[in-house]
Amino acid sequence: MPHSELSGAKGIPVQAIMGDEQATALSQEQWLHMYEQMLKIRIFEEHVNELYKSAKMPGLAHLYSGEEAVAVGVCEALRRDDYITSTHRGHGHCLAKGASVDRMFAELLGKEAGYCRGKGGSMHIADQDTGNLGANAIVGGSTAIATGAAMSSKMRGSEQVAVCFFGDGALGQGLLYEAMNMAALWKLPVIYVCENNLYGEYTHFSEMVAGEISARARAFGIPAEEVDGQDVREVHAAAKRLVERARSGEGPAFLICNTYRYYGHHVGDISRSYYRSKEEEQEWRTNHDPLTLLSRWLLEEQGVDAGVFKEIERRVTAEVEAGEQFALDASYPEPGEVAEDVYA
Amino acid sequence: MPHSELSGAKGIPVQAIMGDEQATALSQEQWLHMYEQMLKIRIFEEHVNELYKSAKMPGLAHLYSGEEAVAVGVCEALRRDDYITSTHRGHGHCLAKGASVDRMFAELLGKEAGYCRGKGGSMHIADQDTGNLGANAIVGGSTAIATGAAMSSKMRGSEQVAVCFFGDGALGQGLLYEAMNMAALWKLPVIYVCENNLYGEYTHFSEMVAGEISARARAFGIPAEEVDGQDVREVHAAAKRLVERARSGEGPAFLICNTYRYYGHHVGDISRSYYRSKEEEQEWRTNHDPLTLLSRWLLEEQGVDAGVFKEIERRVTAEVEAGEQFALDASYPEPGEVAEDVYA
Amino acid sequence: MSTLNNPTEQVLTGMTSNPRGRFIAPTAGVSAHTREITLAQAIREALAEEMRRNPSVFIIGEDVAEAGTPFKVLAGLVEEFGPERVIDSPISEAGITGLGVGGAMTGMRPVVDIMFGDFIGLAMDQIVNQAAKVHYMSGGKLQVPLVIRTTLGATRRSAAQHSQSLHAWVSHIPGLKVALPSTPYDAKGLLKTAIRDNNPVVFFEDKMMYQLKGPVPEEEYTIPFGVADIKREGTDITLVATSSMVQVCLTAADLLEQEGISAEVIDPRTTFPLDKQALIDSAKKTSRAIVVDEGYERYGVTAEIASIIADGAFYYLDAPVKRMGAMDVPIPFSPVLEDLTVPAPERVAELAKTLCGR
Amino acid sequence: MSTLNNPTEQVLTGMTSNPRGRFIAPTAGVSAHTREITLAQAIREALAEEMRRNPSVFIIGEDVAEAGTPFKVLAGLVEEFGPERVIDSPISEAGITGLGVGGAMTGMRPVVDIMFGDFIGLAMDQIVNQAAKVHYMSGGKLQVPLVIRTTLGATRRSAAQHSQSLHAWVSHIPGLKVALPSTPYDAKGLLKTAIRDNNPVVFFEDKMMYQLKGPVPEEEYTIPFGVADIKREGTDITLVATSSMVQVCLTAADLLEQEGISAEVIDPRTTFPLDKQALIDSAKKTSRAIVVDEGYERYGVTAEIASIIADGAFYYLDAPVKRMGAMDVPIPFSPVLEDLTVPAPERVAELAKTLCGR
Ligand SMILES: Cc1ncc(C[n+]2csc(CCOP(=O)(O)OP(=O)(O)O)c2C)c(N)n1
Ligand SMILES: Cc1ncc(C[n+]2csc(CCOP(=O)(O)OP(=O)(O)O)c2C)c(N)n1
Ligand SMILES: [Mg+2]
Ligand SMILES: [Mg+2]
Repeated sequence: MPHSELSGAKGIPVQAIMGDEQATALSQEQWLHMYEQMLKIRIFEEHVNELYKSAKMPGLAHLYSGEEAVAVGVCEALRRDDYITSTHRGHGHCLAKGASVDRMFAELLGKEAGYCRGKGGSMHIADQDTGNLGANAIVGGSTAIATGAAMSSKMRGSEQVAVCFFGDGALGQGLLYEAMNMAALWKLPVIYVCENNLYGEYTHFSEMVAGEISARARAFGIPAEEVDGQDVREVHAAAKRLVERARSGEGPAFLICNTYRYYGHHVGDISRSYYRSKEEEQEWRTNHDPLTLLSRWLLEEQGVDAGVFKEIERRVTAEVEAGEQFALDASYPEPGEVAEDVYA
Repeated sequence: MPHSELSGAKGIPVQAIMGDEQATALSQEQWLHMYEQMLKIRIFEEHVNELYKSAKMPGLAHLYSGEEAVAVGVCEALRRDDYITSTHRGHGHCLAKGASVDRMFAELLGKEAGYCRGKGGSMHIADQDTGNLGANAIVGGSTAIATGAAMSSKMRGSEQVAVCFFGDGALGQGLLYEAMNMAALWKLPVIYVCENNLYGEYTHFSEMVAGEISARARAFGIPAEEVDGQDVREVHAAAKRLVERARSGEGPAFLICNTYRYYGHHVGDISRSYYRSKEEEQEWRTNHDPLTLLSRWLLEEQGVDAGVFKEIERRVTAEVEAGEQFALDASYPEPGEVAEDVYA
Repeated sequence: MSTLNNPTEQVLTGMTSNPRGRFIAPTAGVSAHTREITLAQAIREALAEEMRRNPSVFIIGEDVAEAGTPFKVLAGLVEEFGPERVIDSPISEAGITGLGVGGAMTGMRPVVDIMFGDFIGLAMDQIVNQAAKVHYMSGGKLQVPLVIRTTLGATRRSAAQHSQSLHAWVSHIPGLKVALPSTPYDAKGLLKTAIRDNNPVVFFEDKMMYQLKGPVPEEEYTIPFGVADIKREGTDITLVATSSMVQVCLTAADLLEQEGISAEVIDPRTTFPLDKQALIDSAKKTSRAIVVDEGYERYGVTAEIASIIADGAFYYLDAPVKRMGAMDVPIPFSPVLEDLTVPAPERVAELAKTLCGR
Repeated sequence: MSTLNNPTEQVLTGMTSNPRGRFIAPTAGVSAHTREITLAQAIREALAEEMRRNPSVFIIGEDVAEAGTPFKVLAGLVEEFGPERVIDSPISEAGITGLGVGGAMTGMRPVVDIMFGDFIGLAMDQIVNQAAKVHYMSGGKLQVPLVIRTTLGATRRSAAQHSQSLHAWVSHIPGLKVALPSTPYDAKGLLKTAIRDNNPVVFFEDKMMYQLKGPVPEEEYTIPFGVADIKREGTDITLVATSSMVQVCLTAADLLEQEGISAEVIDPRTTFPLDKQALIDSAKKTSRAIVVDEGYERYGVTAEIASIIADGAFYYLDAPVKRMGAMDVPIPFSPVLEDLTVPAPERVAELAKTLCGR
């Protein structure tokens, strides 16, 4: 189901508008929607990898595969006009917030039809229409921007919440602490979502992060929660709670999602044995895959028919393939555009 | 007693070289030395204020009066070759670490005989001979420098400890957290001494600091202690413990000293009622004065004769007055020096 | 003793007897209804007017509210607009700049106060990699209507970390605009323009000039960016001067007049957009030029402007274009040294005489 | 497809078929015992030799140890020197720079690795307000023998925050030295000099040039700072080129030769200290000059050098000194746009022809 069809239900807490029974019924649809969103990210990223390998994509890209439950679980707790800021590993956030694959592919290929007219590329996709304030290639670079968006929302009384996605690596950037301090002081509606995928580039997070991650938020009086970032139900439940808390004026929160990237730091990082083992990778793929975890639960405990997943996969694959073809066929920007958009 | 006469005793733990009785005896001498050091800072700062008011000092200065127990309590726990980094409010640290008043006055007046040949001024006094790596006019600017000095000490195996003095205002600077993270990761011998004097310029710290100060260190796995910064005995005991811990390789520590500045943010800040009350100032001066607290204890519980304090005061006053005169008589740098010392 | 500060000064308003200070008549746009106000008042008026006009404008910075900044420039604003719009922040230059960027991207028009220009080093990533690039990187969709107000200028006896003029850094960066007023009139008109601009603008105020008085109309006005202003007309030599150096050059022009040399003083007012044509035209007219700016000389603003004139007026120049910036040394504390580092009227006049063959 | 990256590339070593790449013979100091090595190898050799020579030299940065940086420039060093001297840090550019300053002040000689030059914005306060000023502020007592190695250069399809050449910022600051090598030979000799220097040196490597090969002697050598190198002699026009632009200008010189124009290509190698005399002398000889640098053009390195030449060679110039920097736009991702932003040999040659009246 396309993202927009659910937006009404997402805008208003489900239980508030219908009885418990209906809520469960809609929930199943919601979970299937989340499955679809996660699968879209997964398949999208596989295509990105192929585009790289076949030399059709300029530059590099940082794939989100394996971490889909984080972006989707969080973004499904948001209104369309809520804000997110994203990272160099941002395709998942962008899609989860509602962007469409065709214009994303176009952006990755540097085409005029891309979300940023080809000027941003993989590391800078922004989509104002879905509240995506942009991916950021400076690690930690958007922590204050998200906090500023939350301040703006509070000033304008718009009840928008801002979510700041960042990796474990961004815990090394002082800016995060400056931003969290102000968010806490002024009770800003911002959720800091720390995607701990165990590595920053080629270094394990334990070599870069002293102490406890959650304590770093609590030190500023910000409540912190930690969830299994592979389990979209867990992520979503926590996100929903924290987002609603923020929306109702109770201030910022910090959500640690433990997760794993299946591919290398970027598409070119294919010999990884010097920093992590094949066994570790296999263990995550086999026992902690977000798609498998959700589909198994829906199949086994929610009685969803296996055919439903096939149908979703067919639909998503078609969408992604069509989007990719759209982008391949699209034209490059005109040379004159290089000097446009420098100033508003 | 001039600082240098005690340096032997300070270099080696007192108890290690003599019996308990003698230790107490020397302790009294040590306390008197600390009293003298604190008094020297107090009288020095009063003269600085007068130099400002009589238009003999260029620019402004941030007086340390009221906070003397912090600098002295901490620095008396250090070896002469241990490092400190200091702040815009740095005269106290500088004197406590062993600098002499004459060359400090000369620096404040922009004279050639100053510690920095007149190039640094109040906010940049450095004194390599006593391990003072310099005052810093960038709030929080020396947090990483002190940490780097600790790293250097560890690399060189010199067993030097670095103390980083900073105010509550520096808690707003992200650099502090970047530095603490690395200090914790690598167990560096650095002590972060947070002088919480309740204000950063004209704003109360509670408006600038969310959560608990001590939690900000603990979040990085750094042990934090909090002491009455007006009680030099408390400061010194804690500093000694933490410094020895760091020296023996057990890593960084964080020491919060609650204190108060008697004067304005700088010498020109004389109408302060819009940000703090006269009553509050009076309360600190009356009931929390570090000199009074120590002298009363020495008088009442250690049986020190009142005449001793008179004698100290006479000596210190003479020293400060002579130092000031030295500086007033000293010559300005030659014009050609402006282009010297840019490169080593 | 002129090298020392005024001992009764209670706030950091700069020297009351600013050695560079002198009355400057604005050269354009002044109506009959003018008053004499200080540059600090002009800034305050611009902010107050724009905050009344547009509720999305707000101020954030260290000690901007009750204290009205250490320079007292913002005194009274929190009383009118409340602490929700005049926000005292922690000492977090990078953080407040980033908050400003995020606020600007989402419907607000933040004015971020960075007390001393020396501190922009702390915020350079947010200014340069974020604010300056968001509009372009998003293909023109997102905008960052952000103003960063900060200061420049030495001779305040504040030493190496509180005296720099670092506007060359941001002038170098596409996506930013940079304004640096030299009179109360320009300050007010340019700041209002900055606040209404949909791009990030870095606005440099000379901290030594806050008490400088000048005529400012009662009526509302703005000054467009990219329009240089001839502060004094002349025929023999062009003195291009920015910010604090405008007064230095006006004084130099007085000195030169006594020698029979007619100097034109022209102030670009914004380093970007830069009114290249006006600068070139002036140099073509006079056939000689000196560019004076308080930033460090090497790789500084004087280099850009000098090279533009040397190129654009190549066939008209009777002498090489000369530059005077701050001496290339960290700014020393000692007054006897510090005063040597900043271009002085006598030195400008001396160089001008040489160029004119006297 | 030349606008795309090499798909089999596994590390960020830059394009293997660097469009700017070509063999460059070092013009001086090469002995009989030379080998062809890449610029990355030259850097690595310089570091290894200096680390062997002086135990106080160490490296700190993100992914510098086992990973040997994303560009693999440091591969193998941790194996020889251990993790105590090749230190993987958290992602804390300001922090590691500050640690470097503190280490340098207390007896060590740190080499801080800032992966992309774009990230120096995060560390500007530590570089400029601390490292650059400590020696001066302390009246000459403290020293900061610190090297900051970082990168510059676009056309890697890395977009606006990973492609900038920001060396103008640090060149502007007294107290810093700035080196930017254009060949493996220069890279090795200059880096060894940087490490032995008792001042903070910011060392910019063109990330697209790491795989460029060139002759480097087996024997030890250093290259003094402040000595420009004529990469190609010529008589009709001077092309001043830095870093990545040296090869662009050498190619342009080839093109010009076909038109009968003899271009001299001169590389200052350090923007500070700057060998002004050599640049002026070259322009005096040829009577025409273009300055080419990959930083943003406005208020960039080209402005300083052009204005120095326009002044110093004023009476010898037959045409205005021209400048070519990167286009004044944030660097776009799309290859068709990005390639337009960097000076290309054809455009340099075109401009040179115009200046020479062809
Ligand atoms: C300020 C900054 N420093 C360094 C880099 C280079 N870099 C890009 S991604 C990355 C690792 C980030 O790790 P993490 O935040 O955990 O995100 P992940 O890649 O694991 O999703 C680094 C060091 C950067 N982009 N920005
Ligand atoms: C980075 C930076 N921002 C702002 C300032 C201006 N400033 C000087 S002192 C000060 C307050 C510092 O407060 P605190 O750290 O508590 O030290 P205190 O003055 O109370 O000793 C400020 C904001 C500065 N010097 N550096
Ligand atoms: Mg990670
Ligand atoms: Mg304080």
